[in-house]
Amino acid sequence: MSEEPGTLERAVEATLFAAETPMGVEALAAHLGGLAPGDVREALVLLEARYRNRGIHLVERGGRWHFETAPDLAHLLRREKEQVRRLSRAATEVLAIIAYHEPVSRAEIESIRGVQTSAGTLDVLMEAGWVKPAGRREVPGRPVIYATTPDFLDHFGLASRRDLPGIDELRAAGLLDPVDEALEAAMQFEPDEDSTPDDENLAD
Amino acid sequence: MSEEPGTLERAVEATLFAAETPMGVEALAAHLGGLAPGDVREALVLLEARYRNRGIHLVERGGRWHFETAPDLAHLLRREKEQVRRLSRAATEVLAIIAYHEPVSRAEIESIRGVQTSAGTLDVLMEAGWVKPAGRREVPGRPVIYATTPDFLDHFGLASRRDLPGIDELRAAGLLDPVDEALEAAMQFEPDEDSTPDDENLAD
Amino acid sequence: MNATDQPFMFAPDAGRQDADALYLELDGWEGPLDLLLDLARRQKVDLRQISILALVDQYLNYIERAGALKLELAADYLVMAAWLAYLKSAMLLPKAEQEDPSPEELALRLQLRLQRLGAMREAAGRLMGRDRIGRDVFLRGAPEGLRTDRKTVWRSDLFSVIQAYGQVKARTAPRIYHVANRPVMTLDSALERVSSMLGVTLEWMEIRDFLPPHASPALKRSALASSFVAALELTKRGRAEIEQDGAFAPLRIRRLKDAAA
Repeated sequence: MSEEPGTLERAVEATLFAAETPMGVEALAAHLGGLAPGDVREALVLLEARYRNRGIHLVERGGRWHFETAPDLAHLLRREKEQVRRLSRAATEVLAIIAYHEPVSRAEIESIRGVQTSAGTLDVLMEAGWVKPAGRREVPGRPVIYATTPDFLDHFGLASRRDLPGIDELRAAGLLDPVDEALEAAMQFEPDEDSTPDDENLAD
Repeated sequence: MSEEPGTLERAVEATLFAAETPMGVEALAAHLGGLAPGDVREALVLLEARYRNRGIHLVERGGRWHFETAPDLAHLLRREKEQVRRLSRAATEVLAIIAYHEPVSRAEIESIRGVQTSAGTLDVLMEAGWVKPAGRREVPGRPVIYATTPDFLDHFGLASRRDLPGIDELRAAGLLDPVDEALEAAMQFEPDEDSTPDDENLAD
Repeated sequence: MNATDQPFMFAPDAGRQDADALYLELDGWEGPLDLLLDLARRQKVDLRQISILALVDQYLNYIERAGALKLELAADYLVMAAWLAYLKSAMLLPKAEQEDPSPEELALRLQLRLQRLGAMREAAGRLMGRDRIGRDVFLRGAPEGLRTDRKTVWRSDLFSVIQAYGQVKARTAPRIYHVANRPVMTLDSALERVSSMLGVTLEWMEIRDFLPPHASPALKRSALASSFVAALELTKRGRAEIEQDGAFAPLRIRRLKDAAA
């Protein structure tokens, strides 16, 4: 600040800094011992210019003045810390079932998986933005049905759901072979899952 | 502000302006996305100079930085309601003794003041956030010892405890040494003499 | 007046002209040491140069005149008064009769304590006089505040999804169980075989001798197990006996003499 600020300018600056609410010209003039509003206005204009390139701006809203963070730095006020986590086995399975069968209700997902699905699993998929509720099935109880989102296609690099390999392709790739128990153990099944296969099979 | 401020300078400025509590260099660097502390320190030095003549100052207190109004404008800004708690004489003396002698036990405070310290006095200082227990002295009875806090430095505008008014002179004059040590020095103590003269009468 | 060379001589009546001002209740002091410090300050000299003897007199004089003291509050002050009276008399005695610690030492100790208390009282004053937040300097009235939101970003990949689906399908697919047709020697045929072979001789026979000589290893294992069970069964029926010298030693069987084949 090469140029020395005037006394009034400094006083206005400090007063607005310490103020708990924005202040109008009259209020400032009164607070500073009954100054002429014109002088205060002049100081405000000077200050406004001084702060124009700074990280803080002096702004007027509805005749009242206050300091605020420069708009281009607003992101500094609310920082997001991202924590990347890999989707759990259970969540991946539920996601896969929704992707292949959508729209499906929770009961249908459970029936396909053969195990109960904890409430948190669907929440995680919705938090990730890959799954969304898609209305209700018009059957008794009107259960919520779920479907994948455009973000799901994005994240997994799919143009459409039709790009998902079909059952025959899965079989050809050996992905339908019974899972070796040792392998299954190595993949670390979630502890709350007990593999109790169910004969009912909606996928077929 | 003729000279254009740099990006980092603006970011540090906006962050400290928006912060509700003072921030250290490390905290600033982390908030700004893992910058080098050295760069942040450089920006702080620049900013401190920029604001030196303004109505607002950037100050360092105990390694943490914050903006505050310029001290010479105090008369303009004092509110009708006193925001600062008036401390009793006992409390101010106890605070000074803790600040200049820290860490110090209650018995040591009492031996300097020559009176018992009422329970409320230390409470008031701890409630104000200026004093905190700082462990125990490893002597018989293991008394709690007290020290000042970063908020104490903040409140009294001290960059560090070295800035306590007159602390160097007091130390040089031996006035921060215990009476026994000073007495020993003054009397050119003979080693065979009883080194614990009875001073209980005075300590009452 | 400079009392440096004669620390214990009577000082002029420093306190007396202010005696009326001093004539207050003791609430105004933070204990006897505080009152002493106040009196010492009235000598208007450096604390290192005060006359202890004068100070003692001022203190005793003050206590004497402060007649209407609250007794419980006064106790500390009276104890101090008694001690100071003792100190004064010791200081006035000839050196030779002085005890240990010497009155000089006691006086010096008192002086040192007053200096320290004085230093802290002054420091407290200077501390309180600094530019204090909320009184002289002010923080921003309405800071926006900084917030850090923690957000979890989930990661997965297409292969994991497809693989998971494959595993769900594989896990829940209807299963057909095939039981392989393995070569076995049933217990019945073993019984028949062992009892007919035992009928041939009364000698001990090793159990391995009962096994079909050209059988496959799998059938041999089954035959061994079945033959063993058959031998046990025959023994139970009293038609044969079994002996073995030790664990894993050859197992031998023979027909009992009186048993009918």
